[in-house]
Amino acid sequence: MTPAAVPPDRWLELAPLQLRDWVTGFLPASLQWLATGLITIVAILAVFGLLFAYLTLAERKILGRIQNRPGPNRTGWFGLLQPFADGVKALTKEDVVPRQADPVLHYLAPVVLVALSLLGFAVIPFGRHLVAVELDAAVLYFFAAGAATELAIFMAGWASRNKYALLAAMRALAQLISYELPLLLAFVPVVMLAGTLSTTAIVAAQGGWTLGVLPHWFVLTPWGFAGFVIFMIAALAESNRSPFDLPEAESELIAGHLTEYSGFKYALFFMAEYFGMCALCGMAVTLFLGGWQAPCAALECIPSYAWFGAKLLTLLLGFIWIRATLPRLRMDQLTRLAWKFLVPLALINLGTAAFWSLTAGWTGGLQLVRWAVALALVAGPFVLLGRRLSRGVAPRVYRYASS
Amino acid sequence: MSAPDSSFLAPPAGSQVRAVHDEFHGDLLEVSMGPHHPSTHGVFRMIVTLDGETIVKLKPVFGYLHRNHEKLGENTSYLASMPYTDRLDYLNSMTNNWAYALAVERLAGLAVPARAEYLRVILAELTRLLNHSCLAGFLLQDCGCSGTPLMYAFREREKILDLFESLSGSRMMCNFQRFGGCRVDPSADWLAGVQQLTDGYGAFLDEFEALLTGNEIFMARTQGVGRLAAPLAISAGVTGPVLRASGVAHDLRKVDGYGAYPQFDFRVPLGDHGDTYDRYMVRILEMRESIQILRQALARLPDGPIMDPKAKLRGFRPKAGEAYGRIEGPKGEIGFYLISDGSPNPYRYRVRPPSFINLTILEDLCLGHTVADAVIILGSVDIVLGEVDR
Amino acid sequence: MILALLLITLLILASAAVAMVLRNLIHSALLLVLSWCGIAAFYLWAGAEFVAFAQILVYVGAISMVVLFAVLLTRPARDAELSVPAVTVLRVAAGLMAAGMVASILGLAVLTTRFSGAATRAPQLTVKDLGALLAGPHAAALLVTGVILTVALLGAVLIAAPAPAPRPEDHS
Amino acid sequence: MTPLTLCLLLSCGLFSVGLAAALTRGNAILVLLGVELMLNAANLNFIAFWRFSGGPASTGVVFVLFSLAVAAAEAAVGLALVIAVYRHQQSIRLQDAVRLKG
Amino acid sequence: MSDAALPPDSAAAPAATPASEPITPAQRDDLRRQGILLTSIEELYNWGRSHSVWPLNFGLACCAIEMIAASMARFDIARFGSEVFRPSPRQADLLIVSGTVTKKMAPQVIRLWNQMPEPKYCIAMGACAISGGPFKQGYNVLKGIDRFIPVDIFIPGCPPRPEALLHGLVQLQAKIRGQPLTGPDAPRHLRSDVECNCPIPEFGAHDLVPTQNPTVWQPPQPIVRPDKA
Amino acid sequence: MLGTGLLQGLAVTAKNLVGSFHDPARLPTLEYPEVQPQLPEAYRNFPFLVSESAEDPMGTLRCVACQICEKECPPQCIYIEKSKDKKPDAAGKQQIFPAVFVIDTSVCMSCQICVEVCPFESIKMDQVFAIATTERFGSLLLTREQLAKPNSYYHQIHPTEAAEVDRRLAADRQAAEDKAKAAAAAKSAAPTPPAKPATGGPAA
Amino acid sequence: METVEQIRDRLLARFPGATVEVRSNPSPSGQHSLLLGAATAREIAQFLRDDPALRLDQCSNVTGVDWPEKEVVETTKTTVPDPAGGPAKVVEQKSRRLEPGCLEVVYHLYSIALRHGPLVLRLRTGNRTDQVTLPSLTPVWRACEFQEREVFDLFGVRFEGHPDLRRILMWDGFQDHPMRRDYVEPDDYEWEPTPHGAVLAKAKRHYPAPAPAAKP
Amino acid sequence: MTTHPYAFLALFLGVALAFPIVLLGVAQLWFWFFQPAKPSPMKNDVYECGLPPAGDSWIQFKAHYYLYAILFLIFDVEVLFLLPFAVAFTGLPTGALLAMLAFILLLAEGLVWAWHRGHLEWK
Repeated sequence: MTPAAVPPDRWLELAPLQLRDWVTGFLPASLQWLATGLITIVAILAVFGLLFAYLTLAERKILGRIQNRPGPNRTGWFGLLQPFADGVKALTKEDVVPRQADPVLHYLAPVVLVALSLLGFAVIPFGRHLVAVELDAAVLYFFAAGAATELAIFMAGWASRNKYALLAAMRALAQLISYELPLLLAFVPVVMLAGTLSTTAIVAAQGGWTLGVLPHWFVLTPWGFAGFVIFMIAALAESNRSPFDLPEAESELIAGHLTEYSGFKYALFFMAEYFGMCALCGMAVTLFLGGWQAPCAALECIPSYAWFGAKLLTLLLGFIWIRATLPRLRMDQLTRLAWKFLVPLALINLGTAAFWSLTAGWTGGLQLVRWAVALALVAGPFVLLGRRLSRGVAPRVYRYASS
Repeated sequence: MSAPDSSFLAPPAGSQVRAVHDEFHGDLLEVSMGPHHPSTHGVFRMIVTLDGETIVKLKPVFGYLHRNHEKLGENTSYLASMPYTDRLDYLNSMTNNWAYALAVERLAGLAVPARAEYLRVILAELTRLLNHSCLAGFLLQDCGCSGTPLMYAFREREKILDLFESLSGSRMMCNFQRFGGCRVDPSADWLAGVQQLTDGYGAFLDEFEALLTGNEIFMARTQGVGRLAAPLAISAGVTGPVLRASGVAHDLRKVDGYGAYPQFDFRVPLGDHGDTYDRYMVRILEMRESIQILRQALARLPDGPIMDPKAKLRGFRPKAGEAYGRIEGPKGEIGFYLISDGSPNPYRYRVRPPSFINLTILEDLCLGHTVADAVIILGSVDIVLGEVDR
Repeated sequence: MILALLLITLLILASAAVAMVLRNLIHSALLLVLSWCGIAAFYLWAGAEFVAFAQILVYVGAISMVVLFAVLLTRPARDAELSVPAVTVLRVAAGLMAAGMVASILGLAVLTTRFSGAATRAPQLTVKDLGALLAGPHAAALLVTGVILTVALLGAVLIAAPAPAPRPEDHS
Repeated sequence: MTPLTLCLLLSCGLFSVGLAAALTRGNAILVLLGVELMLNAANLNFIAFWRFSGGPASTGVVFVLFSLAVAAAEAAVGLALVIAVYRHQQSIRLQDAVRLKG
Repeated sequence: MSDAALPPDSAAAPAATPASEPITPAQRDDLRRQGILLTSIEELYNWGRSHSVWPLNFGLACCAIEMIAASMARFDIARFGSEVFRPSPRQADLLIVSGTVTKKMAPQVIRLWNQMPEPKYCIAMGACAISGGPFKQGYNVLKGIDRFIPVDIFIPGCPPRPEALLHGLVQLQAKIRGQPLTGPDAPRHLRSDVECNCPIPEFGAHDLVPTQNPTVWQPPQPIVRPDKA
Repeated sequence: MLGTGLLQGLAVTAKNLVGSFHDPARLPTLEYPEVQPQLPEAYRNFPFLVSESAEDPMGTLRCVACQICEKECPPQCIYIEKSKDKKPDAAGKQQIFPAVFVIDTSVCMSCQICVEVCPFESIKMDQVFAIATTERFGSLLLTREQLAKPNSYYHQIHPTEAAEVDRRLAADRQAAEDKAKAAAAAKSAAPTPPAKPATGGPAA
Repeated sequence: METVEQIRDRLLARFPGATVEVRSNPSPSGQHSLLLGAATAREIAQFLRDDPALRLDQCSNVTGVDWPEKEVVETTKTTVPDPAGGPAKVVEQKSRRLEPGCLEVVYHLYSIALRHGPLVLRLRTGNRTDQVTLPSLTPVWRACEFQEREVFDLFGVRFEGHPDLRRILMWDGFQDHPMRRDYVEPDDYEWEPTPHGAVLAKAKRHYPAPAPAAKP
Repeated sequence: MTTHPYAFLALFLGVALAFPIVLLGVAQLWFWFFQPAKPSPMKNDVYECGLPPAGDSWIQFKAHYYLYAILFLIFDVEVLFLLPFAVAFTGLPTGALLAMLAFILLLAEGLVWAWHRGHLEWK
């Protein structure tokens, strides 16, 4: 956390930290730790709160653009105030709790969900010096914090005492536990190669460029790419986004576990979904996309947090794009995809990564062999398992009546 | 369906559910889907009994949009029923109009000039394009696409509606056909507009199919889901694309050869599996055939009057008798059964609603599938509540 | 430090105790999850970072799921099932007495024992060390654990999975 | 009172709570949860001793890890048993489970 | 249609309803007296909820298709921030009664309305929802949803064009912006003395019982139209 | 291979996303309240009554209260009361006029049957659709005064149709005039007919 | 397809004793129908479906028709020879006869296999009050399932052998059969701006003293 | 105040919990001051597609859901053991690697077994 020696031309890089230290400098030393912590947290809350607000707007606008319409554009300039109008509305909207419901759990569910989805931000390095807390087991912490979100969703569904909500709660549990595993398995190769569970160290391990343009991000290796794809699919599922939005499948279960939530509690669920999405994407950036590292040496002058933000936004855009395109999976297909495709692939990917790690010394022609073997190890199982997964599903040829 | 006739004819008995159900599986959950449910396309209701998420019993409930269409038809003149038919299947007012006009023409023995017959074909095929596009959009919406296919379908629908509007004056409720012809003669501009739409529609279909037809998720969701065997489909009176998706070559445009259809060259696509995917694909392929029909109709549209000179607008009193007229609507066989007692109002006015009768087999299709499947099965049957409940 | 420890103690004991007396099994399970979180907090307090997060991952993320599923799957049709019948009042008293006795004996033992070497700084144990330990000296134990886990998986699935066709001998 | 004593007291309190639950509650799931609590109490001790022993031995931590695995296995099998019993008896009360013997 | 195309006697035409003016100067002065804080809260409140009117995903009949069309590319109700069609009444602000309400459906519609949290608005879209429309002489058709629930905006038409629905939405936004936060003119959800619940009629042997809710619906008195003596 | 269909779909949506910024076909949205829709000439919403002059709409209604539309209206949303007295119409003929002419737009289904059956070209379809209102009876029940719109307005919204109607009416009037003239010529001693009111004629 | 008469003859030969009449249709559509007796209707339907020459496998449309009791005024002209030997006098005698009402169910049958149709079947109940039972044809064609329920709901025909005869469009507690000609609508009249006919009568009943006319 | 490394996490958790509660509290303030609560039996009834709720939704569920939980639990623990090993991977002797391989294979065998028995299918 302490700013290292600052080159004078990198003041932008350190500006957030210096601002923070300047503020805390006015406080007595005994309070400085607390103030620093609070400022960090408030900064995270403010940045991601705003990001949440504008992500909802961006989602609505991008969805609109994909669907050939402009989306919200009259609340404020270009509709920029739309999220705040929604916020005001949600804050003042009556809060209805069904009388059959379990009131305590009904209240706690959104609170716990938001709190837990926020916790993950603590270990994500947003920039070269911007990480809230450095832990030795940071990645594990991240997933431990995320592991409990399914409990909150279950609480929401169960406490509502609504049939759709309960069905959704069961779906949510099965879905989240099915995808937690590929999510965990997908980053184990990264840990193997980086040799650490600390996020800052993992980012540092991806530093440097070949020829100044080819970054050493893990996603640019065969095992890293496979891991990244598995991770992103699982992240989509973990954040209940389309095509994995079964717990809140509108055409099937009304609003799923949210059916009985109104007013700001409902907004909190939304917030949690977006926080969770941001956190998972942030972790994906950290683990596979080189974190805050610039893509080529020449672009290092742009502050690291900008790179992080750009990568994060790209992934989020991908989420929105996917949401606008793909239909929803069915529950059995969803679990099948997790257990019969992603988990085996992730396990095999462990082997690929091990091979990659053990052959780190190969050079020259052997380097080509190394790439070929690794690619085969990634593509072979993908093709085989994919064929098995999509068995019986194929485009068809149609005939016409003879007369 | 290899079972003997009597067994598949019988509707699935709900009382057998408990016997099938394993006592260790947990409680059955009875969920009411509808009348307010995003996927029931209106105010339809299904009482679904679930074992886990598997449907063991499904009872449709109708009547939430029962607007006494037939009673009103018996209390008003023949002409006044025409705008009401617009509101039956409110996506396809043109074909409803045509079916009603056809029945009245049969009843009163009116002839329709050739130009009007061609015009009717053009409008019916435009309606088919409109209906099938919207259905595909709604079906994919039910599959969980966040509106995108529906938006694209409605984008094209607006183009067709523009044509309808500039011809008949109204977007949806065209009230265009008259007994013995059509109300307005289209201008050359309008026909050029249809030509333009026809030329551009293939590209839209290509885009739509690129969007989702080959999509693995969509195929996995729909293939093998809700299989309908041909004997059951025939016995249950299922008509239209649903029947053809089960492999029965039955298209009234070919079978009855009404209107100007015998003069056109088109094919009838058939499905081999009778599942949801086939029902979707048969409609997509039918749209491509519709484009062919439109091309031919536009090229050969004859000149001449558009109304039978014998036809009367006011004081229309057909002789006593009865007639049943039917056409191939986008949803299936839409028919009107009229009994005249010589008065200005029909004595009996009956609509044969394809959506309603196609729903007979809904429970058969859904049993053993999950809630998610039931939603898309319902979507693939393609119902419009205005017609189901009338 | 001590204050934090006291807070954690309070959290663990209170939530565990309340969880154990609640009637509603779902509430019990969720409170127990809180208690497990408290234990994780204790591990963190003690400096065992990896174990703390592991505790959360396993207990809060996974065991709680199993428990919740078990509660939901075995949900009695009649809520009255949970009421304590009169016959067992005696048992409850006996159980409480036994637990109290164990608690007092253990407590006495703890209080009277003098421990040597109270370290003020937590020993450093990185994940890397842990990995080396697990793969090295404790490799045999690891393999045994793997066997246990696999057997548990097979056993639990076999026991819990609904039999495709119940055979008559299953009913003994 | 040293922190270690406090930790041990906590552990013994937790153990007693678990024991009391296991002994008094008729509900099989709660009994299992009580046992889980007792296991956790043991783990608390391991960590406490590891923390305050001052020595380099990290056996405590490794042991807790193994204990976690065992607890998971126990929970899986135990609750599976509960479900199996429930299937046959339609009850999760331990008194009813006695009938399994016969 | 531009304003110029309006009839010359459009002063009597419904386009110029008081709702189109957000807040009258008199009201503003009144509010200023109550304090600038209240005024700004009110403005913020009204601004927020008027720009975030989420409709219930609820279609009844023909008008529902035009309602859907209004949310599609050509018309795009999203521009007003209202494309968030919520499937659950708990999260919806606006009930668009889009189509014929039959007697069989009426209790369900009213229940949905009751289950929506305040503040909530109701648009009767199309002839059927306003008065039963062309089907009003039928045995199973409710002659206007305003018999049972309070309706904010009536949009005539059969079905109304999507633009007409957008116009109705704009009218509704204007109406919302004109609602004071306190005082006797405050909307019903801000006043403790007004009951917001609408009783649900029962299915009788021949008709709904009762056939209307007198607290929200009375026939106009005296009768506007000169009748045959 | 697994996933190609998904990628194809993603490509389509991406094309539309990009296309919405430069291709008007991919962004067909009308900014409604600012941009009014281009209504086709045939568009119909609610009926209105054609009056010959804009200055005196009530005096120059073409409607003669024959009540055919009232009878033929499928949803029965028209209510007409005939006047007790007569007054001269555009052609100078003494006609009954509607004392009360009410259309309940909250019932009207815009079917145009009233227009089709009207033998006097006096009821036509209007194109105003933005009439959403907060009160039902006060605003949606259109009286004679609200319904009457001048012929010029008719020309403005349906130019082709209105021109044709005017031509037809003029021809009818001409025929009537010729007939009258012929009758007058036959009766050579007849006095000159009364002067026609100047209000008539198309106001194009 | 064979003509209706041929079918009738074949049916009579196959089912001796069954009631099969041809009802001719004077309208240009020329869709004549067969009136079946209720007793053998189902066997005949089964035969029509399975007969290789007909194979009427699709029951397209099922509907009811209500024929209320009708007062028929018949004028009989009798030539009375004049006893006086003059020209025979034609005496017109008017007799009023009450034609009994009935409920009729009409089935439109088509053959998908052989592509012909329609064959129109009619079944009639004894009267409109208590003898309203007819055999259900649902066991022969599944298509009748919902349509017969609808006929039951709207006309009040009871179908014997129907698997699930409940009201389908109206709610369960509803007691009338609204499509019958003599159905009286519930009086839920409040106020209508543009009343006509029956509504006007209702308006006068509800507002006996209308407001004074505000004539311009 | 010591800067205990985990105190920040506690602080973060506290603020994270307080954040939604404060927001909900603001909403509550609004209801206190301006918008009187108007609960009613109908409004506060469970939503069921516009119908009065029939039957309880707290029912006993299908046992099959449980299998996923068990599978997940076991594999979760496996990942837990994998992590320290993965961290130490680069410096490990071959014997340790083989031990780990055996461990993974053991558990993969469990997966394959469940796959073959059809327990991975959602029913």
